[in-house]
Amino acid sequence: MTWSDVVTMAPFAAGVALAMAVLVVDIVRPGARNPVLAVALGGLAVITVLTVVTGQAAATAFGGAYVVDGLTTFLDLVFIGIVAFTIVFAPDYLEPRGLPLAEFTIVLLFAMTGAMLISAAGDLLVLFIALELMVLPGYLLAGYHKSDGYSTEGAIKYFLLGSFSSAIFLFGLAFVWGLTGTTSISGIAQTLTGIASGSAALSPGLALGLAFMTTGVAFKIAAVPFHYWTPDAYQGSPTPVTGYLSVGPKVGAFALILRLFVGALYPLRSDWVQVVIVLALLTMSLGNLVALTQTNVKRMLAYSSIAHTGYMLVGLAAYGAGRQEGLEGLLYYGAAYSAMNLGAFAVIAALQRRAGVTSNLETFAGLGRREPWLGVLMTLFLLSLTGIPPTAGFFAKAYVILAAVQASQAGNAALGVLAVVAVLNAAAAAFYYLRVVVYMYMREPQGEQSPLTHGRLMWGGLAAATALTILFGIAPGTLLDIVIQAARAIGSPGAA
Amino acid sequence: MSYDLLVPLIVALPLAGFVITAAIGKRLGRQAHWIPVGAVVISWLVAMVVVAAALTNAEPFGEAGFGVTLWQWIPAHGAAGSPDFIISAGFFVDHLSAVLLIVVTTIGMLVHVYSIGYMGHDPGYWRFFAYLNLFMVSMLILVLADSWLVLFVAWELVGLCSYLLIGFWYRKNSAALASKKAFIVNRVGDVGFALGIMAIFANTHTLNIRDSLGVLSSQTLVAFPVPVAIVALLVFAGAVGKSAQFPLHVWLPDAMEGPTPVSALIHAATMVNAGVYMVARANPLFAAAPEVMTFVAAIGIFTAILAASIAMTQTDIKRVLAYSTLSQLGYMFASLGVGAFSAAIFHLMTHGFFKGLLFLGSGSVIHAVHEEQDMRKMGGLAKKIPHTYWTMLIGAIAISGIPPLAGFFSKDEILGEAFKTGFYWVWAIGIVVAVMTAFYMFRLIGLTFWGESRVDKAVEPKIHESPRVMTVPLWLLAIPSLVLGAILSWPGPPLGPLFGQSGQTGLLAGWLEPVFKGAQEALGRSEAEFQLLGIDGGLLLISIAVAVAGLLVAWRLFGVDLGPIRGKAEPERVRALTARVPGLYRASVNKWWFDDLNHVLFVVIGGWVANGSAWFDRNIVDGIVNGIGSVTRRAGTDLARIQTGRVQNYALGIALGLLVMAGSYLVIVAR
Amino acid sequence: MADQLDTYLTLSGLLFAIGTFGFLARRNAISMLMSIELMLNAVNLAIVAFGAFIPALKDRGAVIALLVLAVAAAEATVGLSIVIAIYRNRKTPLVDEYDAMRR
Amino acid sequence: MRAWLYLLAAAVAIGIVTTPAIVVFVFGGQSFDDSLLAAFATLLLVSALAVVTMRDIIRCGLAMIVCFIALAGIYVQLGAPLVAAAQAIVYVGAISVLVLFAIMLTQTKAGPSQLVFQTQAGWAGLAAVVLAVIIGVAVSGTDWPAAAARIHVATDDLARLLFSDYVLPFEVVSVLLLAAVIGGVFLAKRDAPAGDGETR
Amino acid sequence: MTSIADVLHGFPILSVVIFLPLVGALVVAFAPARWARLLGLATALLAWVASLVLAAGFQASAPGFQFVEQASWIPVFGIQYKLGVDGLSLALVVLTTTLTWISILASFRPIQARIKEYMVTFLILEVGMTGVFLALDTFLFYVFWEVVLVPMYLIIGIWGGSNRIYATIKFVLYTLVGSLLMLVAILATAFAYQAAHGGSWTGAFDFEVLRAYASTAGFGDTLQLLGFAALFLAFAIKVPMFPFHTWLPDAHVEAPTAGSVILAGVLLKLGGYGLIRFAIALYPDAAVTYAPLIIVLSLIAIIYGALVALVQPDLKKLVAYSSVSHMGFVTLGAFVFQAQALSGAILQMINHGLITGALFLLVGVIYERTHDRSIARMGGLAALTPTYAAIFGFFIFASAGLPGLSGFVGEFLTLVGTFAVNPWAAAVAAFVMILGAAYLLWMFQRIAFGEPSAFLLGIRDHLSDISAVEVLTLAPLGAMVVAFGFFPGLLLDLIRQPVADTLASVANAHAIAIDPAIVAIGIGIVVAVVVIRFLSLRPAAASTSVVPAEGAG
Repeated sequence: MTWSDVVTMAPFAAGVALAMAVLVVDIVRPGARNPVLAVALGGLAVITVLTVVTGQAAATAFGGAYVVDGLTTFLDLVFIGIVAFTIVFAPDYLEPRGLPLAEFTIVLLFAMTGAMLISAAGDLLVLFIALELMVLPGYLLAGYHKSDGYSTEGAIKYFLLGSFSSAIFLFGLAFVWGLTGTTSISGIAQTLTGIASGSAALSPGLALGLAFMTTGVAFKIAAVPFHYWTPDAYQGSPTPVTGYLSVGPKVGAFALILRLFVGALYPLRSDWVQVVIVLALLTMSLGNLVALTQTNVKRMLAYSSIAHTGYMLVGLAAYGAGRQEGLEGLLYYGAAYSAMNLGAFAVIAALQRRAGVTSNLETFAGLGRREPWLGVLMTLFLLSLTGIPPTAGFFAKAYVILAAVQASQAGNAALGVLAVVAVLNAAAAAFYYLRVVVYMYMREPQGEQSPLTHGRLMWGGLAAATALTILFGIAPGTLLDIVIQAARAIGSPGAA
Repeated sequence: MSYDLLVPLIVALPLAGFVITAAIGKRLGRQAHWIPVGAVVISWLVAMVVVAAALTNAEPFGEAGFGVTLWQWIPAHGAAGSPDFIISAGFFVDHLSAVLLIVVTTIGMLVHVYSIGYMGHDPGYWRFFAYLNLFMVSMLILVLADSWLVLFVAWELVGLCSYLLIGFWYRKNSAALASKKAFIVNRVGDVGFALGIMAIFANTHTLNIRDSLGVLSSQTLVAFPVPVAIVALLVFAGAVGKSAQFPLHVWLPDAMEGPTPVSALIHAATMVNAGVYMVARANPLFAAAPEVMTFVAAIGIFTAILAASIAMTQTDIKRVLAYSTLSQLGYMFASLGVGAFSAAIFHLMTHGFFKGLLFLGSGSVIHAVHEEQDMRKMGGLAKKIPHTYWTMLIGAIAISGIPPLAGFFSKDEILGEAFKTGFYWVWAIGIVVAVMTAFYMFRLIGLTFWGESRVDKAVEPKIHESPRVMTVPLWLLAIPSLVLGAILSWPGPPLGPLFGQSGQTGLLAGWLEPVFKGAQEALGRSEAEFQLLGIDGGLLLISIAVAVAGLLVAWRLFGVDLGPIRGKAEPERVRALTARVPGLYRASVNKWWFDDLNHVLFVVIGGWVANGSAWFDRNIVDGIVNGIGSVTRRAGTDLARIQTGRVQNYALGIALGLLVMAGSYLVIVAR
Repeated sequence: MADQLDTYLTLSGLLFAIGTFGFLARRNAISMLMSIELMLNAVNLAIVAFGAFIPALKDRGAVIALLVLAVAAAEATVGLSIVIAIYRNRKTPLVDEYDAMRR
Repeated sequence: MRAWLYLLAAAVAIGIVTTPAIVVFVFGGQSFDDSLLAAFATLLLVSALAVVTMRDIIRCGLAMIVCFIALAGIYVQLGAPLVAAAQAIVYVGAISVLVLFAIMLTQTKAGPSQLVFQTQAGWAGLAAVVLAVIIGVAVSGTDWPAAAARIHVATDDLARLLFSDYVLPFEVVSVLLLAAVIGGVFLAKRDAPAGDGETR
Repeated sequence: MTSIADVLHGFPILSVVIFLPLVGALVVAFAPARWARLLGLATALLAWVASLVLAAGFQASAPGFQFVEQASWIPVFGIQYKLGVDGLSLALVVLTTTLTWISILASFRPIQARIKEYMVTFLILEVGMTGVFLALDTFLFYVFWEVVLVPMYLIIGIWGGSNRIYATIKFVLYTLVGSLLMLVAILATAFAYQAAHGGSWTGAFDFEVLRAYASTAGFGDTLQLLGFAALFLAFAIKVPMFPFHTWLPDAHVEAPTAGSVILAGVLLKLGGYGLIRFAIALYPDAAVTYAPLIIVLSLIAIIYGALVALVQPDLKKLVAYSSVSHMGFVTLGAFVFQAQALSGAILQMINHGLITGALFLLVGVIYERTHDRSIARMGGLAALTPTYAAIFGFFIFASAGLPGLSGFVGEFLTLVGTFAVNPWAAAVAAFVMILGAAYLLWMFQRIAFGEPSAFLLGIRDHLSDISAVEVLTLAPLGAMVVAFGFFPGLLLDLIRQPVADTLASVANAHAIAIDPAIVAIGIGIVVAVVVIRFLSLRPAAASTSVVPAEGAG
């Protein structure tokens, strides 16, 4: 470990340090809220700066196990944003329920370091451990409301299935190591290029390894038919955690996919792209169809997040079929989805500031009257999730669809079908998103309730999420440049 | 004043009257008639100036007529090879329009004046005059139009006015129904007319009436996109609707729900003649399609006898007159069909006056007996309302074709032309109709004016003659009914030179000769010398004889009270006669069941189709839409079932997914 | 036999399958946890076997196995804490009775 | 009486484990390595099966310890004594104890008498068998780039590797353990009862 | 003397027209609620004035788009903020701004709840509508297209009738299915252009560039067939064409008066506009290929809409189905590719907006007083509220295509043009002259004539005649109906150039050969769906329609 290694991995290290720092703060001033928030948010700001600074130039450390490139920087920023939003939105939910903010923040920061490490991993072993570092805190967070049966039930389901999938993933990983003789991503890619070019055959063992790894990853992104954990874990988790779970581990898992499938397994894309197409089809359709029948908004958003995974997979499929735009769309989608979905969950969390408020649809009845601003913001986020311009969700969806259409015109007709199914799904999705709007504006509230009061923190967070949701929709240019840079870091399909 | 201004002024005056009355008429109350009536009177004066100039071929009219372009109405330019569709709103006055102007403005004016009295107590007084003025506007545009499309506009506008006026007493359900029926049935014909206009445009690339007719009749070797016969048929469809010919005749009797002046003006004297006018106007087109002309004649003469047969048994005084109108219009179409265009216009004119007279008279009668229209509740009115009686009697004689009244000349000319052009069947049926006409008219007179009074005892003492404002127009109409026929058919001096004519034909025929010349030539008709002692005389005698025969039969059955000639009505004999031909009688009373047929066709079957469509829309079209929705939701519910809440089930699902995944990868490898 | 990679890998596969079976079939949360440990150990066996037989991996297998071991330990920690937490709420370790959330 | 039964059971167990070893020794080319492996493998699989099938969960836990020990044996045989040692320490020493603790903590009186298996146990078995077959097929169908001979790794080499090439994973694992401990402690510790089950 | 065009030179008048209501919406949102009405109206009037200024500065004789504003938006894909106006869009923009202020004025009394939100929503709706008409970038067009959706969804859903949620969700989902497919088509087209230009995105979303490309090189057959189908579906749903029309009656019935006015007056025009501007111009070959099918559907819509309207028991439903029938002329006229027909189709769009808008206002007037729209319960309105009945009658005849009023010109031009190409189609379409008169007059007879119904007499105290404000909302429409009836040249001169442009793009188009097997499969699917639906009907679902007591003829 050299000094330059440390400098290169500074954001990650800072993340770990920040978690420790919060721990220390909590030990010094137990139960205090503001110091924790100040340290956490300040620290995140520092990490942001570090990320941007270190991201100026591509670099590697630890003999290639840690890679910094455009993708790393982009994903790190997304993760930091997700965590910052989650921390901002959490107190309004946690405090009325007597849950400490400090442990929450610490665990969350650990999860963030895991996700950041995934985006920087240049080695499969690092990748695996980073993945575990990301998901283990997730299990803990899901069960964070430990006195609540739903929270712990969600947690144990999430944990058991997550561990199961980790084992599967690891088993596959082992076989890939064994057959390629290396744990380095670039090394594996080299070996596989040889196989793809025909100089060596793709052995059954390697195929088995790939299958197991695909399964494990598909589980992490909640692709159908490996999605079962999502609704239960999301519904059960404390709302800010649900918000985090729906975007953090998802983007993290996609980062894993990018590093693994795009980085290491790209030579075999003609094999896995078909799997991705099938997964995308199933994921979109099932997510949306089941979401149609939900009466609990959190559970509904859980299914919707499955559907959004499907849309992101469309981008991946397009990339696999040879379109760089697929990758860009996927990344853009990730960022846009994070902003809008966190916003939506933030509104739910804000409503649940009053303990005892469920996330059932009835909670939203007459919200537009009771809480006009929350109603407007929720509407905006839901419209964005639906994909109505001029919001982030629209442009993101348009982006992946564009990629799919391009791929289909380049000869892969299945991608065309995928694009059409995607838009039909989007139309169906409008039904359940708009149903919430129906409740908010077109139903009378059940009984009068005094208006809620929220701190500046919550409003500031919501304002930021709103701004991003609109900004990514109206002026995608800035983010677009970053995304294209990030996608280029992995390499364009033409070059590979 | 230049004719550029005068011609539009004819239309503009009533238009102004309409606008002003519509805007402020309500506030004028009982004085609301001044503006509209004044407008029509001035309009009449202007029209007469124009007519005089036109018929004397004065500058700028000449023989060909004179047109005024107001503005470019529809400038729809073509593109990519299609022709320009540029329609100018403009007027055109030639001899034919001039003749029609006489009828329209004169009768229109008289009806306006008459209405002052007739509608005097109606709360919708101002409204009535506004509508009447609007009608005048429309009818004058119709007569003056120089473009097919402008003609069509007026065609529809008169339909609108007819609708408004029939339904004038809108609180009466029957009136509301009748007005709607009139409009819709007219629309049926209008569709044909509209398509005809489109066909004309497709063929000639112009909708100027003269230009297009010139092209259509030019017999060019270039095949038209639409055969001329089809064009003629389509245009004729419009005439059938507007002039209430079979099978679109059903609306006219119902239209009697409107106030009587309306029946006189619109449904007897002017609007229903529009079809005749239009076919006459389009004579070159019809001349280019002789087979269609035969069809026109057949429709016309069939309508004539059909309507006459119904008129014989109706008891509502206005309905009798309505069927009579149908019948007479049938004559006119028969005349057009056999190529006797000027005879048709002749009959149009005379009929306009005497039928207008009859209707106004019937209005006066109805007024007298307190809005009773059933002739069975009249009788013996001759003494009580003498002006009405005498004028109506003149009208009845005129329509029956008794010389020397107007109807005789025109009807005889029609029958004579039919015979001479070889349409013997038209002639034969026409003769039968003539008998029937005389019969039902004197049945009407007999039931209404002669014999014992059957008037309601409560009303009986209150019967009174109508005010001067109503009787004067009656007499003013009676005069032309008496003499117009003779005047217009007068072949030589002194009338001819007065109007710039010198020919051997009648005055009217002379006027119209330039209009119909081309068609006559195309049909190979030549104007034969009138042979009083030859064939014409013979036909003439037959006409007179049958008219008299009908008249006598009516007298015999329904009585007569004409000074020396007296006879009592014999209801038993009537009953016995009808009992002898029960089928025919019932058919006549029930109007040959046309209303029932229409009910079945349009209300029952049409309703079935419409309801079927609505059912299809709701259950199939919308059903599929909603079905997709519910199938989707059902799929969602079913799929949600795999989310059992049990981790092991989930794990099994994942394991199965893993197996499939691994299996498929292995399959990929194996390939 | 003992000097063939296939043997160890097959053994590893069998162990993995047994673990899978346990995970799918057992009702008790802790049984399921133990099944997962079996599966992780199956992986470790494979890794060590690879380390022993594949030249390029020769020293690394053991290292990786050690790291996996540590990860498994962390996982077990988290898992057991969650099990204890839910046991407090539900008073049963039987996972298939945790089905308050479904559909 | 009971002691005899235990002895009998032990004898049967030893028999089960040794029989394959003997069979392999006799029919498989008289290799000690092979027969040792056969013994360990049999022990491994039988104890693993016991883990997933036995009714009493405490015995399951004990069987798991046996299973791990057998595995450690195989590691030794594979020339990875350090891994074997770690296996013994971490698994047998730490995790198993942890598991047993958890069993104690969560044991209900009705526990053992309840159904061991899910209703879907049959399907689970089938899936497991298919999985095993697939893995077997894949393994046997693959040409492994096997070394001429087995390589024995020295512990110091290993340590060197751990702190050079694998320093990053090593560090990260420590972070992971830290996170797990902090979170685990929070979840497992008993709080003053606060809040109610309302989060849905 | 400087003309208005000179003054406007370089001034972003189009952006002003589009975004003025947005500014107004923000002002309304932050102003006290009691000012909402007046501020909303003031904004709408300002936007109207702005559009009139635009119209005054517009030069009808000049070719191409005017007042073009162009700014890079998403440079990576060459997506621009590009606006421009030609005669077609100008006419529709002025229609939009006019109907908007009329609708807002007409909402003053009926809308009492949440007036502030209402005004904001309405103004945002206007942004979307004018934006759609003025966008010259396909992506921007799509954005505005979707912007329209949400406010309308809220207007129906919040301020609508009892079954509003069903209606509004149906409206949104239906529209969304179409529009999302349109998005795919837009993207595919852009990509095809990009691929044909060496991977350069410049111009790939620029409508003018794409149109020029489409009429010279042209897009590939498959793209044309699929892309056109997608665009057509999106626009046909909006129009709405048979068989995609069933959302319309529901939406109309549930929408508040102003919502119905805008829905009928402007939203349906979006579909017609899209077909004429985008679908035909971008995929001329496909347009020619599909034209027979579209003509047949149009004819069905014309006749079928009228037939179904005949037996509707609800005033708004009747007018809604009449819209289906009337809008059939638009699609018919657009797809016979003939100058007069296309001009007529465009005129028909404007006229339908004016007339049907007015009819919905009138229905709203009576609904405001009776809280009922069923024809059966009305009767004798002419006696009770004579002025109202007179105005209603005027628009009834305007709707029935009475010559002299604007509706006639559009219909007749469409028919003339159609006749020149296909007389049989014109004949079938002309049949609606009868049916149209039948359902309109029958309805009018039932509500206005006869003795006043017991229901109306029962609420006679509330049954005031039409108020001055209500007349004020209708007067401009009536004036325009008359003005365009007598001087359709005002519009025809305006759209002459766009018509020529549109026809020029199909001038050299050729029909694409479609495998008969595909056609057969398509027909088979449709038939199968219908049959399945038929078979799945339960006998209990019998018709509940009114059997006409008496009908036409």
